[in-house]
Amino acid sequence: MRELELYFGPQHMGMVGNFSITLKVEGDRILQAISNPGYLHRGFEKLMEYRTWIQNFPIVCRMNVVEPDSMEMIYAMGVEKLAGLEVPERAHYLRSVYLELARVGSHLFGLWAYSNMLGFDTVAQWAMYHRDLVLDLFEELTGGRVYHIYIWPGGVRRDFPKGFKDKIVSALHSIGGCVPDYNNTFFENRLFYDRAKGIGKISQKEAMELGAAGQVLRATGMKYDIRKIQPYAAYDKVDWEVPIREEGDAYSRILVIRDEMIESVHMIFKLLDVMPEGPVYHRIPNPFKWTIPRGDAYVRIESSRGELGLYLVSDGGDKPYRAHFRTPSYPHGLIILERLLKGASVADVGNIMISLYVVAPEIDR
Amino acid sequence: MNKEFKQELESIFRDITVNITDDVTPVIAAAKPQILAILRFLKDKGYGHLAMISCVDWLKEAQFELVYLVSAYLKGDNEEPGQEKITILLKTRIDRDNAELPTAIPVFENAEPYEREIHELFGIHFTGHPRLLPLFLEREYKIPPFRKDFDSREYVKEVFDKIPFVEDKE
Amino acid sequence: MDRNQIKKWLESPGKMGHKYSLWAVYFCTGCGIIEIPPVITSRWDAERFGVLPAPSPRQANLFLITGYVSVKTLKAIIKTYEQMPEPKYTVGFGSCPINGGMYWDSYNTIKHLDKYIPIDGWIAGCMPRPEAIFIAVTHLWTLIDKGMAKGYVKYRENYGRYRENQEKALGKLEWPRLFPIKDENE
Amino acid sequence: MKKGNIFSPFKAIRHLFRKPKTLKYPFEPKEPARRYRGFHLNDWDACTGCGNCADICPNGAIIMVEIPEIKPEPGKKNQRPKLDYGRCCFCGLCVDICPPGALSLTGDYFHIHFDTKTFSFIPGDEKSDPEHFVDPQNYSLLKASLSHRKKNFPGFSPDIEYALFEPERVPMPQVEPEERSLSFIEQVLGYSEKEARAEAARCLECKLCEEACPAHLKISDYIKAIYLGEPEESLRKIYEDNPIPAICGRICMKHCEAACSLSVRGEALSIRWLKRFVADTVRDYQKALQQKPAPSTGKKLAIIGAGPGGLSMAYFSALKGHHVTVFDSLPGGGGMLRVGPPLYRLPIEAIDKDVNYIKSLGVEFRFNATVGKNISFGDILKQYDAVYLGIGMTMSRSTKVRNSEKCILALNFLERNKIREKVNVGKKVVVIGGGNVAMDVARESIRLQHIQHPGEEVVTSAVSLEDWDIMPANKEEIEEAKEEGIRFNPAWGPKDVLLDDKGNIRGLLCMKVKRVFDDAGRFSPTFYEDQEMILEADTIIEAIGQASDFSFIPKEMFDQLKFTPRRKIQVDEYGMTSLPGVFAGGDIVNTNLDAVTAIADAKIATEGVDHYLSAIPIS
Repeated sequence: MRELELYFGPQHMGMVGNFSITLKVEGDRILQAISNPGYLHRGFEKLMEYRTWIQNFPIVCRMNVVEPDSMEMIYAMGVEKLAGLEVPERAHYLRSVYLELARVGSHLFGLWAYSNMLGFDTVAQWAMYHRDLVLDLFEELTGGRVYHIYIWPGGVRRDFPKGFKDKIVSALHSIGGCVPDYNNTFFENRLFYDRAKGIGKISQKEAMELGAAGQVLRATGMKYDIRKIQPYAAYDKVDWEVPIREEGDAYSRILVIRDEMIESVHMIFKLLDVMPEGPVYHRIPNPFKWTIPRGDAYVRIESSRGELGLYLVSDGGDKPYRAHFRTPSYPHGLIILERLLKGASVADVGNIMISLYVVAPEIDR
Repeated sequence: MNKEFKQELESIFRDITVNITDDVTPVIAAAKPQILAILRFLKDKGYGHLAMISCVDWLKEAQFELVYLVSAYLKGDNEEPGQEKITILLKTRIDRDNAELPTAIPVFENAEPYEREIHELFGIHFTGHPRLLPLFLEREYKIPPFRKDFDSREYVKEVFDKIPFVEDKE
Repeated sequence: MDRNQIKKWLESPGKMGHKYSLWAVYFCTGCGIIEIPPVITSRWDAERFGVLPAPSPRQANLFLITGYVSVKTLKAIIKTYEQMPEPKYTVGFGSCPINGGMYWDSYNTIKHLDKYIPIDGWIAGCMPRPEAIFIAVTHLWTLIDKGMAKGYVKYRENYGRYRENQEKALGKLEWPRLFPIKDENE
Repeated sequence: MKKGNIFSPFKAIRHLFRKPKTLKYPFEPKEPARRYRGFHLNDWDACTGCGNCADICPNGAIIMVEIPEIKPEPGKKNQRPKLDYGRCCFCGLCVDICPPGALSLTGDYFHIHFDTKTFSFIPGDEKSDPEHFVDPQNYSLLKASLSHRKKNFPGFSPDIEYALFEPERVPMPQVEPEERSLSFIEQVLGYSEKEARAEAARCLECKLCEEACPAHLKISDYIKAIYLGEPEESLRKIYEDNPIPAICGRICMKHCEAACSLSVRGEALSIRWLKRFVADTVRDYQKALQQKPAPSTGKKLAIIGAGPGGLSMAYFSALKGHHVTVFDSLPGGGGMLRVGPPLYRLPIEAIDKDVNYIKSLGVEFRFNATVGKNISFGDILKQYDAVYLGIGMTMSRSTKVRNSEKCILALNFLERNKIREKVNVGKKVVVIGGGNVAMDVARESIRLQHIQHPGEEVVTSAVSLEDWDIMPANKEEIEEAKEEGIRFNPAWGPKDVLLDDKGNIRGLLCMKVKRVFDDAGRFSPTFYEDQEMILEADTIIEAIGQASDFSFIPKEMFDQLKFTPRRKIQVDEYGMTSLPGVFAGGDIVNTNLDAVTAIADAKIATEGVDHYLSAIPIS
């Protein structure tokens, strides 16, 4: 059979995000897949070198549109570590609740993408509706639907508005109440099971070798979660479990996502119960004069897609000298995707890509 | 990261400095030829996760600083508990002119896209890398854009701002 | 349906037809795309406005440029735009395509999208909310009614200059010209 | 997980019978959240035009445009922000940095247009831009745009708790009132380096203060130098415009702090104390400043009066290379500042520090030389190429009520206390006047009482025509006087000084004041004749104002000297009076009557003198 070169994306019904894969195919079988990122490259880290420490807050969150919140968090953590800023106790809890809400929203978006891709339209509609409920919460809390700019060095930007706790609880209850429906129509649906089981299988050893993290690694049976390993915010203040699966295929990855979402909802309830009162913000120095001592720092958190790291360098000036993000989609989208696509069928490209939870802007930056 | 590990490192490799300022991010500074050996050593010691490779352009010193961030995965029988909390920063400095470095792919396979990115954005050549092709960029830049002497604002003025609007002919 | 509407249907059925069935190209050009799924799903339901995503640009007449446009994406956008059949309408989302937005000093994003392809309407915001997208659709209807959404005509007539701008930003384009270039001095 | 039943998805069918979740937009509009970050709103009355929003914007979306309709005033520029929604990212940094809290974001977010030019606009509010804001009942979503916005539609609004600037100043260490009223030690201790840097860090560099300062000091530059830990550099910046920082750092009337944009919602930056910090920290001015006068021009300038104006004139002219001689009747420099401000506010050492530096530039000082007595004005005019009059106001006015000659005049009182032996005061002192000088007098008096009558009950009361709201003294000054135990009797006017049989003062008869100013705003007090009060007193001090002493000028020259309607010497734009070669500045020219305005006058006159001297041949 003749070997063909197939351009998959960026304008393609099976592609989520502005990403492209060049496939060398023979019939339906993929001989080689080459990730072709860069459609969303804005040179973020270069732009950050032109902006002062505080001016970078509105811009870092733009790096990942699906879950901007973890980007805010990691930059705030990096700045706090370099500058030695203190964060009030309550702000830690607010940050955790906020990040977990973001995780729920992000996973629901992933669920929309996955179910939409595989043709489970009902689930896609639900997931997007439920994500909108989370976005309404964000709008109430931060004033922005998508880009929130809420986490600030030294705390958070505003406290909870009045009655916000009840709104979180009722929104999460209406999402949680739909979990049996999700299970029936999607996760435990035979059609979906057959479609996803055994697809894009990766062993734990290979995943480790290729630098995987997040769901990709947890679906192979390793409880690797930065929130547990190196707790930040208020993740060590409540009990919670790291959900894992053993099989390492697309199906187990999506189940890990589902279990994480449920775990996040429980965690938010627990955090809301034990949240202390008090100030939420320690004022940062005057933004026009704020300089951070020379030095470098590496911080990492668990975003909804895996390990998110930031290597931040200051030369003692009022702007970062260099910032470099280790985004979770980077190894997933550029190495593991290429590996898993090799030998797969063309019909499974989107399936595998979304199960790896590849978010294109995060790779390109 | 404890003292014994530091001593072990310093006994095996000459001319390296190990700086333990905080518990979680020890810094190892080493010369270029030793990098691969140290990476291999660290991998054998359980630091099997190359989180990323970063590059800093120190224009005043006319050097690039390559930073390999290596951490550990969880293990069933953890030899050294708490190892997974540590991210080692392995740093090396190379000259800015004709910057060249051996590739780390033989040790860590996932070094590939990171090195490709650094090649594209900083113009550092990695010897032995199988595909140093463009990753992100479409246009060609005389100076790789992430170098400090590339002025993005100036570039925008030079290139994009000079393109005229298309107005309807009257 | 009021009398005015009937009259319009009788006078120009083609215009009314494509006005109320806008098929959007399925292309995630920038971060504004994150508000498209809510718009096309149950909560906001863009189908009430006759807007649905089309799988291929060949069957679409609405191009939503959702946010910033990097140089590499611009190439894809031009390719996609030129594939769309006429009449076709473009809507720019948010600050970035208008004047660069956040990325005004980035070396790899396009600052004024209307230098490269014609845009019929712009939506303010970063990013625009779903509501704003609906209002934009109603504004587009008005523009189509009044015959003001003529971006595709402008593109055809000024193709030479558009192509020139495109090549300034992207280098030599490898695909052939869409229209024969008229002599500018005529 | 097991393979599910093939029929289990059909359980979702029950959702068919539920109420649809779709929002019927736009027929049922959904309100944005209370904190929504929509379009900008700017309260033009509150906006100071400081431009901090433009500075903080990461995208360059805000530029400041000049609005010709607005008149600039101290603390307010005639600039307003212009937004570009082709750049804005709606992050709200501009809202959080806005010092007066004028900028906010509203719930509006619709602007759809085919023309990109409409995306940049100057935000106003309902008051300044009424035609673009409509009532909620007339508001239509389909028309909504930047020119069709809903009234009273709050969104993300400023909150001082979360503001990006620090609204509170670093507290200045001071001697407690109980302690300081017992002696003449300096009340304000001055910032330590750490405190000064923390205070300097509050500056937003909007430069409103520089426009408000009569001498236009480069305030934000020298404060930035303090923040960076470079007091020498800071001193160099100060000396560009002000050669008496140790003096001004203590007694300046701080027009700058009144204009400070931080003062709208918080406390103004302590610009004066920071200047004092620099002057006190730098021990050796000569080493720090490294100034060398220009080559000698051979021209000679005489300056009469070594007050702030005269000192500045001497400094600036000496730098230009002129030979400068300063005449003053006092034994040291400083003029009225040497005798006026009490020791607890302005110690003699601080004055001498500034004067000595000016002396080191080659300026000749002739102290104890009263023009008109020791040397005649005519001689000076003959010997020198130009003369600068910086004589200030050296005579205290008297109330001229009956027996007022028994009272002490304020300036005599202050002068004796400061540079000669202290005045003996009684146990009951009454000070007449409500200005800053009266405050100084009262506060000195209570200190003297505590020193001279230890352990006994002493009273110092102040009587002023003006009520609390129009009292001319600084609020701060009044507060501190109250803390030290001064008893105020506002809105009372003196009628009579009562004497006992031996001719000693027994008390002060006062009348209640009806109003101080007439309808035209002129000073013309009227009284309720029937309301009287007697304040017991053994000492009465009059502090109701000062006048200038021109008696040294020969009559025929004085007649040629032109005055303004407000009895000030008339000068041209170079500071020259109607007498050729005679320049003037300070209290005899301006109506501000303070040191920094005298410096500003001197700066103008320096140019004038330089211009004038370069035109005449070397004698």
